[in-house]
Amino acid sequence: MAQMNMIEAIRSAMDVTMNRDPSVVVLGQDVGYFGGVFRCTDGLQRKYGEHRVIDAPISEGGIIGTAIGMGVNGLRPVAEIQFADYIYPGFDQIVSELAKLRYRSAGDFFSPVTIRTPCGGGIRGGQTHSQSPEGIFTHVSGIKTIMPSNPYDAKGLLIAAIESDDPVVFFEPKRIYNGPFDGDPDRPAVSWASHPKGEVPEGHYTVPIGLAEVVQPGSALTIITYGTLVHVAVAAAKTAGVDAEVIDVRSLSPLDETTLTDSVKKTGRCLIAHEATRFGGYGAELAAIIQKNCFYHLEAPVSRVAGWDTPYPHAFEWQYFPGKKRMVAGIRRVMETAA
Amino acid sequence: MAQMNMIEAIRSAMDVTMNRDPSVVVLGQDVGYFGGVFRCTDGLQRKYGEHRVIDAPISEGGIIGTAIGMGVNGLRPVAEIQFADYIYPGFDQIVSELAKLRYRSAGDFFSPVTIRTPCGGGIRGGQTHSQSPEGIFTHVSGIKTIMPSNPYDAKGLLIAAIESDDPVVFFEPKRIYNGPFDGDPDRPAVSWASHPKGEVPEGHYTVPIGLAEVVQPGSALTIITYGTLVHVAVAAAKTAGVDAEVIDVRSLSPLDETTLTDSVKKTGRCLIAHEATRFGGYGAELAAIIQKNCFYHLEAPVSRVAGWDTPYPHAFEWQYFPGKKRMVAGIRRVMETAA
Amino acid sequence: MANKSRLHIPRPTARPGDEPDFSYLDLSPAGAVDKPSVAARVRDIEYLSSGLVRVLDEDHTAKGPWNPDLDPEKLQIALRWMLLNRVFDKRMWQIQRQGRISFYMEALGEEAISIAQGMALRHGDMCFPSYRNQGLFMYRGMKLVDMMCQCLSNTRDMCKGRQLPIMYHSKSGNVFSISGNLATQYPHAVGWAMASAIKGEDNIAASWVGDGSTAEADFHHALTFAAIYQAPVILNVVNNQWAISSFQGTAGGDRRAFAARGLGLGIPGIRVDGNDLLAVYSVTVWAADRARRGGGPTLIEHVTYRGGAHSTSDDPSKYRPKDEWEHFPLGDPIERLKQHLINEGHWSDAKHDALVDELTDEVLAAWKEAQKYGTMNEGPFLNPETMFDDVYADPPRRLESQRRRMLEIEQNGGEQ
Amino acid sequence: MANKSRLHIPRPTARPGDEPDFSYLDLSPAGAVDKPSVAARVRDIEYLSSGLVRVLDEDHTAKGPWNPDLDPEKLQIALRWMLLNRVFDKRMWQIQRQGRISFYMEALGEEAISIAQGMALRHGDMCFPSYRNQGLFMYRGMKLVDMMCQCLSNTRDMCKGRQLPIMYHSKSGNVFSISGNLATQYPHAVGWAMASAIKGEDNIAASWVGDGSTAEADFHHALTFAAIYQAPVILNVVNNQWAISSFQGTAGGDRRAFAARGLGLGIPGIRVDGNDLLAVYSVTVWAADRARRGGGPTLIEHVTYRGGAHSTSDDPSKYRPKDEWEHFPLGDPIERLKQHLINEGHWSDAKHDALVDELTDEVLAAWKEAQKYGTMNEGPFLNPETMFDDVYADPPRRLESQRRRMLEIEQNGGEQ
Ligand SMILES: Cc1ncc(C[n+]2csc(CCOP(=O)(O)OP(=O)(O)O)c2C)c(N)n1
Ligand SMILES: Cc1ncc(C[n+]2csc(CCOP(=O)(O)OP(=O)(O)O)c2C)c(N)n1
Ligand SMILES: [Mg+2]
Ligand SMILES: [Mg+2]
Repeated sequence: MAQMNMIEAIRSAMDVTMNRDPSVVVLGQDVGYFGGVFRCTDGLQRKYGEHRVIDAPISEGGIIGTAIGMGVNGLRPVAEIQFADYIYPGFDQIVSELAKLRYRSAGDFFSPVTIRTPCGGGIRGGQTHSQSPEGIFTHVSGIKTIMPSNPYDAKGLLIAAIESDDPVVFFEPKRIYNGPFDGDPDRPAVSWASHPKGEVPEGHYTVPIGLAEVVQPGSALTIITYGTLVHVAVAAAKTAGVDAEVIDVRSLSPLDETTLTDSVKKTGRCLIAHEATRFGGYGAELAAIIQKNCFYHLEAPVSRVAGWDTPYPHAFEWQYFPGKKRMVAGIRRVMETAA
Repeated sequence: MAQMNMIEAIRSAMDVTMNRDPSVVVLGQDVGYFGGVFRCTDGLQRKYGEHRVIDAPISEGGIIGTAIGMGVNGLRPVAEIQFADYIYPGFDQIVSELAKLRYRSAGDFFSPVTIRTPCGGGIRGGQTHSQSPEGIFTHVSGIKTIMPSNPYDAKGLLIAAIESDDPVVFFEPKRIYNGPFDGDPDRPAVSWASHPKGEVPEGHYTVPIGLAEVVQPGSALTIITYGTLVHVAVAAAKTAGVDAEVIDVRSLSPLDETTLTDSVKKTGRCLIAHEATRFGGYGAELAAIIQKNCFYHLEAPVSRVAGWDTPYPHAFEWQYFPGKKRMVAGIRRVMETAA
Repeated sequence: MANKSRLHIPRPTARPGDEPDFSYLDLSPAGAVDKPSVAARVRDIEYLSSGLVRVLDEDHTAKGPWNPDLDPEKLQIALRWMLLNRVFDKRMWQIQRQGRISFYMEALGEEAISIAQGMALRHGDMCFPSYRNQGLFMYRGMKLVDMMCQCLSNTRDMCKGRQLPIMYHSKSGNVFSISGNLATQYPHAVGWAMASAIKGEDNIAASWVGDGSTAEADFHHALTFAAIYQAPVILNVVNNQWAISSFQGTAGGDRRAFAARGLGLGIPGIRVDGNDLLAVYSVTVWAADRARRGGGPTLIEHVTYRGGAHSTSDDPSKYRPKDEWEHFPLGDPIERLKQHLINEGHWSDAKHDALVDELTDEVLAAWKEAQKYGTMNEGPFLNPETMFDDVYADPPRRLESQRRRMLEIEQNGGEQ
Repeated sequence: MANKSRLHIPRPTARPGDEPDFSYLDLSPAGAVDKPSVAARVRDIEYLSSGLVRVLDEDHTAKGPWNPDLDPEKLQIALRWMLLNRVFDKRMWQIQRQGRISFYMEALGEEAISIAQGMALRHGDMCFPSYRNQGLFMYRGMKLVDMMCQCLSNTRDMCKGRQLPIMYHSKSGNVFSISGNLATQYPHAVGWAMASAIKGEDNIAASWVGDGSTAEADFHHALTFAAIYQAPVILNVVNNQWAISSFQGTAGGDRRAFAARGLGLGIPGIRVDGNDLLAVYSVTVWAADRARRGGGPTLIEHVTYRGGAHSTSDDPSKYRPKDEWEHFPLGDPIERLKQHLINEGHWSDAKHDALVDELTDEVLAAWKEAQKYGTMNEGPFLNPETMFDDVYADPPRRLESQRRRMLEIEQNGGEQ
């Protein structure tokens, strides 16, 4: 086992898969010689060469479009989109082609592309470096959508994604690249070193796609969340003094309904939290599923804490980000609702 | 008043606004000389000239991108995207630019673009002529999303959209262009002539954006839906013999929560229906809102009838489409749940 | 708006009722365009993008440096494939008109492109076609009955009923799955070619889009990546003068030939008479050779004409002269190859007619067989359960429960 | 993978530790490129895309047909603006380093472009800038203090705190809102220009992207629409040799000049010495004139060099030689104009130094003032409530309740 932050874990996932399988290639803007603006691919080009770690032009559509073609020709492309906010020029290739190729060709053709992209706010990135667009991908049949919350999962899930024959959009919450974040920006930054999930095996392992994880057991309330907010939820539950069961969804699609449902049936209360805009977000699906599956167990309506329905404003990042205060308020609301 | 089908009503909306306001321009593929593949712009170029009804190249991104620039220069562009399935190449311009321009410039710049696009299945169009992608637009702050279900609303809402300073994505359920459809493909086609909403004023009027409509009052159950399924819902309720209140959402965003909430508080049961893929769809948001607002009134979990989580298969259109059978089954499920 | 608009509006030379007018087409006589070495520098062969490579002259004689000197048997085979394409299309069109398939698109007048390029490429080369490349599927070994079964969405449909008619694919024939979304296949071809180069293989890729589709983003993406990585790929633009109701000027074709679109990226372009099988064959061999030797991509513009309606949903008499095709200066590719072979003494009208009859029978026989696997109204039917397959290699559980729910509803209205 | 890869990988001529090597740049001597009439046919002026229009020669003498013969006062003013741009950038960079703003981007070495083009355009012409066009905002009348307030997201920020630093806009100055998404402004400029033409007005539009951004779809969309409708627009590609860590060859720039990218669509391209204010001014006047007379779009490639880091988040020593800029053959635009003016007897080192001091004071004074409107840590602060404004002209109710909820939480943790 080694100590890794999320960047190192993600890099290690690519390293391990590239080492085992010569068909794995990496492409994206600045990923090669430079090693990526977040350093996730640092050293990979030196190790595997310019033909497997490819500096691509600034063309998200072209990166995804050509990656699909490479995948059809037997490679396993891992494409980096520099920021999730910049994935939209590649959206058509993802939705119309990558997601539907296997289906429309009845399984004769497919392309096992993995798209990695940093998402989320909390780094003073303003509205074009802070978005969490996972909700528009989870609605698309044919792709899988993942967002890890720690180095161990990041590496295990990314290896699983690269090895999967299904296309995967892999969101990396950049706020926690270097350490967990409890949602309070005034507290000093923490590193992964002190976190159990910062212990990461050096070699090959996978975290299976499609399983949620109970991060912390509890009996009073279930908080369903993912990405950065997992850490905020744990901290907020503590602050609120509520015995919350915190679940990290991890695999947004396919979704582990069982783990979620079992928990809420047990606790009878449910708070859903994500950083993305609330209206029409992924949390809506979670709420819709929980209220349906746990109708007779719910003592309060399923509640959501999410980004406001505005773009992510630079100056009001901490008013926008669903931090500890808002999470605590959300917990209290759910707890105070009379059963 | 005149008899109009939905195509005529939509055309009339453009005609009326172009006539009143010289800044209204129309652009899109085949919209000019030919009058549009669905004839929605037929005759407009002859009437308003090639400079206001513009044949555009096959470039959805270019159509929307240039329309934004035109809007910034004082025009009111109405862009047609030939099929909603082909809107994705323009997605970046919609999400990153059209939706955010007013916000990021603190109101100094905006572009009042309306994007019209035919959506939905039931016309044997296969997976690339049948999609209902409204759910990925409703999640985007800064745009409004509309889907009318009849000629009267189509015209009134389209005029409101064109006159609105906010960008609007206007989905036209093509299956009901020529007549309402109760979801049973084996029954002969019906025209709008016999439908009260086929009566449409010739001149200017608006249907305000942001208001749902109670299509049919009822006490046993609320069916919340929009587009083609409004007609299916009415027919299914009759077949099921259930006194359902049917609500046509019409304006998906902004959403008229009040009308929806009031109804479900009254009936105590709620079925949500849309043609789009279920997982992460717009129905999830409706379900999340209803369970929250009506928690103490619900006698059964909020249920959804929707397209399956697959692409829209050509051969199994009628197994995919949430038709009368499926709607009836959905109604029964909600009604049979013990209170 | 007080002032007069200054916007330039491109307009076709003729609308319904007008005399057809193709004076806008720059034509070179057969044999007039030089043939450079495949090792030529890009800047030295720009002339290929403005001239028009032609081999067959007005009198159907093959001439000039691009004459591939194919032997008569090969040409007879080529003629056969083109004819098969046409006979097949004609039959399928009628079948659609009879309501027995939901949709169809024909390649009328453009048959030479698929067949000549099919002949010029190697089997290991991968094709990323548009919806007017049915000839390529035929040439690469797809059985007519399989194509028909696809159009019928029946039990033998290679797409398992998921795609509109004509959206074929052929894994064994190395022809990619046709997409309804225009131009999306272009970057796939480039990516495929890049992978071929990465693997050190010498297979190349080829893709086709229409004149109208060049305006899409993916056209730019493909050219950009192809140029940067010198991908071994042939990028074809089939300029059939129309994109549904929009003439080629609506995609900027009246400003400069589509063949020139890659010049700014250093991609050589060749403008070829798309109705001249010999010329298309020849330029394709040249471009393939160049790509295989590491010379990078070539853009080929095929000047041709969409002889029929855009699709069975279209009515071109609404937007272009009815007799435009008859006036198209590059004629009919089948007629031209036929006359060439007759002139050379290798073919006759009688043989031709007999061949048409033979192919008509072949198509009819295929249609009879195809129907055995199911029609739109008569079984055997594909099992609707299969609609939940192949969404994923490893499907989420919710698809399984949706499958069950679908069956419940189909079987008993969901009452259980 | 047994075989050796055959993929072509573009590589810069020098990496850290290497000798800088600009031998790849095709340079023409000053005065060498002919100046055509604005009415010239596109095909006759292709040479403009491969040559390099230069006015100032090695000795800082203005020469040749493109010499705009600007009077010395104008040039002094130009020099002042360029210097202001540079002094401002330097100060703001320091301010970011001190942690007093969150981010910054400088235009070091590229100042001539914004200033020369600002001078060449009319006020009614609309500019759609990239993030390195701060000089354009200055030239078009934006106060330094306003630019600083934007960078501070303070109470006077024109963006009300919503954008990253440097994402300015100026309604009154006719400069569009800068987007973080690369190249998206390009089709906006074309659409704006189309609207100007539709309205029969003679205002034109101009837009700027970097070399790297030409690979984006919107570059293609803009060129295609501009060509088809002959939009009165100037499309600028600022080729500063780098796109973060990627050299211009990663966007295909080593295959052919960016100026040539529109040729295939019939859009003339001009390659200009971007560090020569006179040359940039001159080609811009030419292109603007051409557009205004209905001649359609022009693509201008400015050959320049990104003198500094990509942004405050970047460290270029990781990917290029530290001293590359010093070896750039086109020098420093400010230095060159300064020497020209000195040579002509209209300027002196002393005046220059005095001007730098004066501008430094001006910038300092502005910074003092700006901070009065709030800093990152000290008030006055923008009211967070305003974050819910301007999402819509006519906002949905849910935004109102979210605003209230936000206030509740800010005020009392949401306990009420
Ligand atoms: C992305 C996208 N936009 C629009 C369409 C609708 N459409 C189908 S075919 C067609 C015309 C294509 O013209 P062209 O590229 O010239 O090909 P041709 O039909 O002439 O072979 C259009 C607009 C589509 N299928 N995909
Ligand atoms: C759509 C999009 N993709 C990626 C980025 C990240 N990014 C910001 S600047 C930049 C480099 C741009 O280079 P260039 O266009 O040459 O402009 P320059 O910075 O040299 O002025 C990149 C990749 C972005 N902002 N937008
Ligand atoms: Mg065409
Ligand atoms: Mg650059």
